[in-house]
Amino acid sequence: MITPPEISWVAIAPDLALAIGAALVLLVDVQWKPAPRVLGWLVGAILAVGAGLTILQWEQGADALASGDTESLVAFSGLITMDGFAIFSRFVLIAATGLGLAAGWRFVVSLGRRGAEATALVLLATTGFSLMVAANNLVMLFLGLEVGSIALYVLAGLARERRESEEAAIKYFLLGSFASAVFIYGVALIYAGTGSFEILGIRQHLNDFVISSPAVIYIGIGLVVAGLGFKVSAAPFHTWAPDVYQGAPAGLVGYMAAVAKVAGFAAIARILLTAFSDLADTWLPVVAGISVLSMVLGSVLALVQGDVRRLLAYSGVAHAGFIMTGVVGGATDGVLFYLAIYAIQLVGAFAVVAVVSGPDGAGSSLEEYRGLGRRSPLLAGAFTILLLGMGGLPITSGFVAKFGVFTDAWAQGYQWLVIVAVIASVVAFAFYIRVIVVMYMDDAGDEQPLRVGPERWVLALAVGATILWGIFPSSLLDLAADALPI
Amino acid sequence: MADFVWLVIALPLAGAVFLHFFGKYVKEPLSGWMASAAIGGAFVLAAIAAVPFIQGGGEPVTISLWEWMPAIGANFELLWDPLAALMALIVTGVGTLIHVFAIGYMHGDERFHRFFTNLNLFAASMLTLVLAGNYAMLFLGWELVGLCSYLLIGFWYTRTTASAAAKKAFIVNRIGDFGFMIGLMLVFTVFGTLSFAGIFERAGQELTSGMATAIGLLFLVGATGKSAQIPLYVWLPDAMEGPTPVSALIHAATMVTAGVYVIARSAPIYEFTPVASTVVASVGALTAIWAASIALAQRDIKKVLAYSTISQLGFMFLAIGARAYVAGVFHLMTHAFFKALLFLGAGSVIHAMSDEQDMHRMGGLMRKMPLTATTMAIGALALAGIPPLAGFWSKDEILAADFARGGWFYVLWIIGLVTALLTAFYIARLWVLVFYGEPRWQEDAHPHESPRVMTLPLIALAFLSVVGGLVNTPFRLGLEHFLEPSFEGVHIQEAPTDWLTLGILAALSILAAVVGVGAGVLAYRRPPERWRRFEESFEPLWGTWELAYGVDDLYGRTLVLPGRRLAEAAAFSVDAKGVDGAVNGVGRLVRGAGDWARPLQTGFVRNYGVLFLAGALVVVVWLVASG
Amino acid sequence: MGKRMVETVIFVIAALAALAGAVTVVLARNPIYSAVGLLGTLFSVAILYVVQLAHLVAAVQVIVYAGAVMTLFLFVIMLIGVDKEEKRVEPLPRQRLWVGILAGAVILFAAGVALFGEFVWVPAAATAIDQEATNGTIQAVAEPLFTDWVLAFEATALLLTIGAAGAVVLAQFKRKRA
Amino acid sequence: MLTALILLPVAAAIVVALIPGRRREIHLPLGIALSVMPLALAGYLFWVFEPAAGFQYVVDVPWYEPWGIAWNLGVDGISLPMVVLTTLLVPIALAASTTITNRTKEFVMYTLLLEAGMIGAFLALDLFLFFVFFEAMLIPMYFIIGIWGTERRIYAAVKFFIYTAFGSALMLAAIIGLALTYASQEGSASFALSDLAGLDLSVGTERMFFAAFAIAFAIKVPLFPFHTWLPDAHVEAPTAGSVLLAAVLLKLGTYGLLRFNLSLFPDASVDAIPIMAILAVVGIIYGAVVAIVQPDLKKLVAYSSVSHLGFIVLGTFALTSGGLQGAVIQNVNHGLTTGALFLLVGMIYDRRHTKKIADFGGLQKTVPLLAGFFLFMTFASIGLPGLNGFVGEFLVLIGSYPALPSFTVIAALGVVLAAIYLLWAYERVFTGVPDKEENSVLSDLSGREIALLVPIAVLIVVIGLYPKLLLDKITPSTEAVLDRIVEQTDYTMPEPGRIGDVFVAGDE
Amino acid sequence: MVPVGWYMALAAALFLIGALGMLLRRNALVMFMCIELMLNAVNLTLISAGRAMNDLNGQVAVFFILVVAAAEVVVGLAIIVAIFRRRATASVDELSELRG
Repeated sequence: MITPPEISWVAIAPDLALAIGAALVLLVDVQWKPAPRVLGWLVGAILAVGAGLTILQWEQGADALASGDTESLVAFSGLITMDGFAIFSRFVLIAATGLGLAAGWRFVVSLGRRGAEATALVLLATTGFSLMVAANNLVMLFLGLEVGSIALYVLAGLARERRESEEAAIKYFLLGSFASAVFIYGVALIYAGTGSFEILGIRQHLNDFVISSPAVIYIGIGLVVAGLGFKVSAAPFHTWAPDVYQGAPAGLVGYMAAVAKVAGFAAIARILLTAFSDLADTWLPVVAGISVLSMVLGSVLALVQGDVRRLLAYSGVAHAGFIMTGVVGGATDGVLFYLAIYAIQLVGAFAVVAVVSGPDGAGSSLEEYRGLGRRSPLLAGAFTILLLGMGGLPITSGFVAKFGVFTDAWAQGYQWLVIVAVIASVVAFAFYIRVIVVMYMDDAGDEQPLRVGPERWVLALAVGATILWGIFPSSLLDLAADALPI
Repeated sequence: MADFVWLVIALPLAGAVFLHFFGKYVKEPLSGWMASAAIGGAFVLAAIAAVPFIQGGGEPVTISLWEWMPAIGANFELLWDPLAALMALIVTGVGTLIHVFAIGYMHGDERFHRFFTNLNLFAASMLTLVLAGNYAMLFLGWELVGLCSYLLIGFWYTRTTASAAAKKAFIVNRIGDFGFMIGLMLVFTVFGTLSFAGIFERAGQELTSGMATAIGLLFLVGATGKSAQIPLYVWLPDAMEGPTPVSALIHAATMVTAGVYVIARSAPIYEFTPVASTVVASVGALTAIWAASIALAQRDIKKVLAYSTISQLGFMFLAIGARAYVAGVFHLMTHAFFKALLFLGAGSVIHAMSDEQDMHRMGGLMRKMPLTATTMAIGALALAGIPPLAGFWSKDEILAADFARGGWFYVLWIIGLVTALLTAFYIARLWVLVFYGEPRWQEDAHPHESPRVMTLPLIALAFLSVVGGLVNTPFRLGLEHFLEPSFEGVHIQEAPTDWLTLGILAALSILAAVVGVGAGVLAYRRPPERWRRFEESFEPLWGTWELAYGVDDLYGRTLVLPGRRLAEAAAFSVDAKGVDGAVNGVGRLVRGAGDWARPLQTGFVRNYGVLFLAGALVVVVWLVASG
Repeated sequence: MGKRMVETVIFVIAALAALAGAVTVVLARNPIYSAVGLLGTLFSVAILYVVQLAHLVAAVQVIVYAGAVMTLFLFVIMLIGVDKEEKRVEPLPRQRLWVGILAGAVILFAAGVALFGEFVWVPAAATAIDQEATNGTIQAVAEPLFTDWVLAFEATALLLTIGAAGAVVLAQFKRKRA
Repeated sequence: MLTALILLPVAAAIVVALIPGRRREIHLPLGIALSVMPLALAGYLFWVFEPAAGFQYVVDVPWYEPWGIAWNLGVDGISLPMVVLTTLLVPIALAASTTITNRTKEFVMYTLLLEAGMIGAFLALDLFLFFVFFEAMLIPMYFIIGIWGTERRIYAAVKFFIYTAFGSALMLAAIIGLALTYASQEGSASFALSDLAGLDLSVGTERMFFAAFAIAFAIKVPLFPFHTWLPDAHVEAPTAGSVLLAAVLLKLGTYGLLRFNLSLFPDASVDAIPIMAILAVVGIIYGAVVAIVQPDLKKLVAYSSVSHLGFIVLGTFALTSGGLQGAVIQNVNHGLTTGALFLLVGMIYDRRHTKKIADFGGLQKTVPLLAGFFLFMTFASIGLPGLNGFVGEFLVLIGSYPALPSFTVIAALGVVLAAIYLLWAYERVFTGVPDKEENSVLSDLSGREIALLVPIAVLIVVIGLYPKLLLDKITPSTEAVLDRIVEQTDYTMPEPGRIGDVFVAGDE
Repeated sequence: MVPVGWYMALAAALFLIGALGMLLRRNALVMFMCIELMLNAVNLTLISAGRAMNDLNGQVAVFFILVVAAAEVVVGLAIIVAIFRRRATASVDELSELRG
C-alpha cells in the first residue's frame, strides 16, 4: 500500500507558478492568438507572481532558519530545499528571466507564431534551473539541469533565418548532452561511493565514515565538476560558449548565459561546499586550477576578439574563473553576490548587443559599435557602465563582487590565486576598454540613432544596479550573507 | 639701529616691481631716472647705516625678517657688518653710476623700461646676496643675480648669439652651483643650520679639517662658476653679448665678485683648511695668467676687457686664497671702480662707433672723444698698476701678501707678477689701438663724444679710480681696520711689515707695470702694418691666444657633444625602445598569447569534445592523485 | 549449475554482446549499422538489468529505448539517407591522435588506480546482498517513485513538454524568400 | 564638511548633465562657476585647519560593517595642501579649455568627476575607500585623454589606463591581505588606516605588501622604469588633461607613498630606503637627460615631471624633517609650476597647432607676455630661489643629505640638468628672429589667459618667499609620521649638527 | 554472484567507448547514439551500485535518466533534421563557421 506523499506547496510554489505559466502561455496562444503585447503582459505577470512567491518563501525560510529548524527547510523527502541559498538564486534566476525576456522581446515578437512557444520555453528553462538550484538530490538536480539545458538548446536554434543559429544549436546540443552524460556518470559514481543521492546524505556519510579508498568518490566529483564546469563555461570546458553566444539569437543570449551561469554555479557551490566540504583539502586546489585557467584563458582570448558577442563569451569564461575563486573562498555569500551582479550586467550588456545587432540578430562585429557614443549616447553610456562594472571598476557593483570573492579566497590561504585574479582583471580591463574605445574615440560617419525598445528598461535597471549596489552594496550583501545553504 | 637696512634691498626691488608693471606707461628717460633714483637711494641708506662702522664703533647685527625654511635653519635674515656694508656700498655706488650711464646708452631702445627693470632687479638681488644672514639667503641672491645675468645678457633676444650666451652663462653657473649646493648640504649636516651666526660661532668645535677642506673646495666650485675662474670661466666672454652697461655692472663690478665675497664670508671655515685655501689661490693665479694671455690677442674691445676681468678676479682669488682677505676685498673694490670705468668707456666708444667693437677698425678716436679717452686712460693706468692710482695699491698688497706667505706662494707670486706685466701690456694695447694713430673706421661711422649723461659717470668713476686706492695704503690701513669686525677670530695674511721688503716688492710691481705699458705703447703706436707684423711674429702662440686656447671648442667636443649623444641615446634608444619597448612588449605578449591560443577554438565540435574530455581527465586524475 | 554460475555465464555473454554493440556503434561506417549496434547494446544491458532484478527498468528500457527511441533514430536515418556512409579518412588534423592519447591515458589511469589504489566500487559496508531489498518489481519501484520521488517524477513532465514544444518550434521552419 | 567637499563636484557634474546638450555655450562657464565652490570650501578648510590637531573633520560612517569598510575621511597637513591644489587647478583647467568645442558637456562632467575622485583619494582614511577613489578616477581621465586628445590619443589613453590599473591591482591584493591579517589578529574586520597601521606583520609579509603598494604608487608617480606611460599620456592629452594629470594625479603616487607606505609598513619602509632612493635618483637624472633632446615641447615638460617627482620620492624616503617637508611642499610646487607650464604649452598649441620645438623660434617677439610667463614658470621649475620650486628642492636636498649623502649629491645634478633642458627649450622656442611666417602673426595672451596664469604665478612667488604659510600646516603632520617611524622601528633619524653621524645612515 | 565491480567495469568501458565514439564520428546521429551509449553505462552503474548497497533508489534514478534521454532524443533529432533540411548534411565537421 502506497502512502500518499507529503506535498510541500511552499517549497515549489515559484516553480509551479512558472510551469503553470508556461502551460498557460501555450494554451492562450493556441486558443486566442493574442497580440504580442498581451503575451508580454501575461509573461510579466507570471514572472511577477513567481518572484513574489520567492519572497514569500524567503519569509518562511527565514523563520525556519531563525528557529534553527533546518529539517523543515527540506521538502519532498529530501529532493528539494527551500533554504536561503536556493531562494536567493531562484530570485536571481527569475529576475534575469524577466530582464532577459524584455531584452529579447523584439526578437520574440519577430518570431511571430513561434513567439509563444519561445516564451514558454524560456519559462520552462527557468523552472528547470530553479529546481536545480533548490535541489538537495543529485538526480533531482540533474533533472532540473536537463529541463533547463534542453530548453536552451532549442532557444539557441530559434533564429532559424541565420545559419549560425543552427550551428550554435547543434554544437550546444551535442556538447551539452555529452557534458550531461559526464555529469550524471559522476553522480552515479558518487552514489556508488556514498550510497546516497542526497547532498545532506552524502555529507552525513562522509561525516560518519572514514573512507579508506575514496577514489570512486573523487572520480565522481571530478566528473560532476567537469559537467557543471561546462554549464558555467569554465575553462577548459568553455569551448562551446563563444560559438553559441555568437550564433544564438542576440536577444536571448544574455538570458541563456545568465541563467546557465547562475544555476551552474549555485549547483557547484552547493555540491562542493555542502556535500563535499569534508574533502575540501582535495578539491580546493583543483578548483583553484580551473579558476586560474578560466581567468587567464578567458581574459587573454577575449583580448583578441573582433566580435562583441564572442568577446563577452570569453569574458564570461574569465568571470567563471573569478566566481570560482569565490568557491575556493568557501563562502557562498560572495558567490551569490557575484552571480546576482554578473547576471544583471550580462543581461544588460546583451541587451545592448541586441539593439545594435537589430531584431534579426545579425552580426555583432566590433565595427558596428564604431561611433556608438555619438549615434546613441545613452546606449553607449549604459554599455560603458556595464562593461566597466564587469571589469570590476570601483564604485560599480562589479568591484564589490570581485572584492568579496577575492577576500574570501585570500582568507582561505589562496593568496596566489588572488594575485593571479587581480592581474587577470587588469587584462580584462584591456578588452572592455577596447569596446569603449571603439564606441567613443573612433570617429564615425553620422548614422541614425538606433531604435531602442523595451531594452531601455533592462538597461536602466542594469545600470542602476551596477552603480547603486556599487556605492551602497550593503543591502544586497546582507541578503547574500543570509542566504546560506543548509 | 641698522634695522632699516632691509630697505637697501627693498628700494631697488620696489623700483623693479614698479617698472615691471607700470614701466610701459612711463616715458623713456624718466623710467631710467626712477631706477637710478631707487638704487641711489639705496646707496644713501647703506651709507647711513654704515656710519657706525666707519666711525669704528659698530657691531655686526643680524636682522631677522621672517621664517622661510626653519627645518634647515634657513630664514630671511640679514647680516649687517662691515664686509656687507662695503659690498653694499660698492654695489649701490657703482651701480648708480652705471644706471645713469645706461640712460644715455640705451636711448631709443624699444624695451628701455624693461632694461631698467632688470637692472634694478639685479641690484636688489646682488644686495640680497651681500646682505644675506645665512647661506640659504645668500644662495637666493646668488641664483637671482644669475637670473638677472641671464635676462640681461639675453636682453637683445632676437640675436641668437645673445640668447645662446645667456643660456650658457646660466648653465655654467648652475654647474658651479651644483658644487656650492653640495657644500651647503655638508654645512647643514655638520652644523644643523645654515645661519652665519650659528656656523661661525661653532666652526671651531664642529669642523674637522677634512670636512672643512671638503666644504671649502665645494664652495670654490661654486665660486669658479660665478666668478668665472678656471675651469668655468667660459661663459663670461660670451656674456659680452649683453648691453655694455650690463657688462660693466654685472660682469665686471659686482656679480662676478660674488665668488670672492662668498669665500671671504666663509673665512671662518677656510680657517681650518689650508689645503682648500691654497687651491683657491692656485686657481686664482692660474686663471689670472691664463686669461691675461688671452686678453693680449683679442680684437674685440669688450673681449679684452672680459678676459681682463677674469684675470683680475684671479688676482682676487689669489689674495683670499692666501688668506689676505682684506687685500682681496680691497682689490674687489678698486677693480669695481676702474673696470666699470673701462667698460663704460668702451661702451661710450661702441656707442659712438654705431656698435662697432673691433679695435682694428678704430684708432685716432682721441680727437673725436677726448673725455672718454682721458677717463679711459686713467682707468687703463689704474688697471696696469701705475701708482698712485687705485689698482696699484690693491694689486701691490696682494702680491706682497703672497710673497709674505712664502713656500708655494712664491710661485704664485711670480705668476702674479708676470700677469701684472701682461695686464699692463694688453691694456696699453687697447688704449693705443682705440684712441691713438690714424682712424681705421668704416666710411659710415661718425664718432662723436657721448652725451653728458654718459660722460659724467665716467668722470666720477675716473675720480674714484684715482683716489680709491688711498683707503688702504701701507701708510694708513683704513680698510683693514674697517673690516676687522667681519674677520674677527680669523687669521689674516698681512703684507710684510718691514719697509725694505715692501719697497722692493712695490718696485718690482711698478717695474712690471711700467714695462708692460711701455711695451704696449711702443708696439702699437706704429702704423697697422708694423704691429700686425709684430703680432704675427708671435705665431702660433698669438693665434692660440686669439682663439682663447680653443677651450670652448674643447668643451664642445668633450662635454657638450657627448652629453647630447648620451641624451639622445637615452631618449631614443633606451627609453623609447628599451623601457617603453618592454612595457609595450608585455602588452604584445599578452595579445600574442591570445592569438596563439585562438586556434584552440577550431570551430569543430569534436575538437571541443577532446578538450572537454581531456580537461575532465586532468581534473579526475588530479583529484585522485591528491586524495 | 548453481545460481551464481548461471549469473556469471549470462554476465559474460551479455557483457560481450554489449561491448560488441558499442564497438559497432563507434566503428560502423553506415549509421544503420551503428543503430543496430546500439540496439544490441541496449538489449544486452537490459539483460543485465534483469540479472540484477531491475525488472521494471529492464522493461522500460526495451519499450522506450528499443521501441520508441530507436524507431525515431531509424526514421531520421531514413530521412537523411541510408547511403550516406562516412569516409574512413579523418578530416580533422590530429583528432585521432588526440583521441588515442586520451583513451590511452584513461585506460592507463584506470589500470593504475585499479592495481595500486585498492580501488573499490562501493563501500565495504554493503557486502551482504539482500535480494528482496532491490527486487525491482513494478510495485517496489513504484512506491518510492510516487512517494519520495514524486517531485522528480513531476519534473519529467516538464521535460516532455519541452521536448514537444521544442520539436514543434524547430520543425516549423519556412524558408524565407530570397 | 569633507563629504561635502567630495560631493560638491559630483553635484556640479549632475547639474551640468541636466543642461540640454544643445545649450552648448553655457556648459563650460557653468562648470567653471560650479567648480569654484569646492575651491571656496577648500579655502575655508585651509583657513580653519589646526596644524597640531592631526586628522581633523573626521567623518567615519560605516559602509558595510561585516567587511569593516567605512566612509572614513579626514584631513591633515599632508592632504590639506593637495586638496587645495586640486580645487584650485580644476577651475583653471576648465577655463583653459575653451578650445574644446565638441562634446563640451561631457568634458566638463568628466573633469568635475575627476575632481571628486582626486579629492576623495586625498581625504580617504579607509584603504577600501581610498582604492575606490584611486581607481575610479582613472575613468574620467581616460575619457579626457581618449576623446579630446590628439592623434595617438587612444594608444595613450589605453596605456595610461591599463598601466595604472595594473599597479593598483597588486595594491588591491595587498589591501585585502592587510585587512584579513587585521581580522585574524583582532577578530573584527577593518580597513581603517589607523587600525591597519598598528598591525603586527612578519618581515616577509610586510615587505611583500610594501612592494605591492610601492609598485602601485611608483607607476602613478611615475618612478623609473615605470614612467613610459606618462609622456604618451601628456603629449596626447588635451591641455586640461595634462594639467590635472601632472598637477594632481601624479601626486597621488607620492602622496600614497608618504601616507600609506610609511604609515602602514614602517619597518619595510626603512629597509627599502636604498631601493627607493636609487629609483628616485635614477628618475631624476634619467628623466632630465631624456628631456634634453625631446623634440616635442609637451614631452619635454612631461619628462621634466619624471625628474622633478624623483625629488619628492627622495625627500620622502630620506626620512628627515627637511626631506618630508620638502616632499610635501614640492608636491604643491610641482603641481603649480608644471601645471602652468602645460597651460602655456597648451596656449602655444592653440595658436600654432604644433608642439614641435623645431616649428618655433623667436616667439618672444610676437607673444612677449606669453614668453614672459613661460620664462617665469621655467625658472620656477628650475628651482630659482625666491620662487616655489626652490623651497621644495632645497628642503629636499639639504634635508635628505644627512640621511642619504651620495644619493642626494647625484640628485643635485638634476638641478643642473633642469637648467639645461628648460633653458635650451626656451631658447629654441622664444628667442631669435621669428623666421617662420606662421610664428610672426600670433596673438599674445588674452585677458582670460592671463587671468588663468596670474593666480598660479602669485602663489609661486608667495610660496617661494613665505612658505611658512604652508609649512606651518604641514610640519606637525610630517613630524608625526617621522615620530611613528622612529617609535616603531629601530631607525634613528640622522641629527645634523653632530659630525659623527654624518656617514652612518643609508649610505652603504 | 558476479562481483559488483565487474558490472561497474563493464559500465565504465561502455562509457569510455561511447565518449571516444563521440570524438571519432562526425555524423551527428552517430554521435548522438554514442551519448545514448554513455547514458546506458550510467544506468548500468546505478543499478549495479544500488543492488550492491541494497538500495532501490538506483533503479528509480535510472527511470529518470531514461526519460531525460528520451527528451534529449526528441529535441536532438529535431535539430538534426532542421539542419539537414537546409544543408543536406549531418556531418558536424561542416558546421564550423563559428570559431576563434
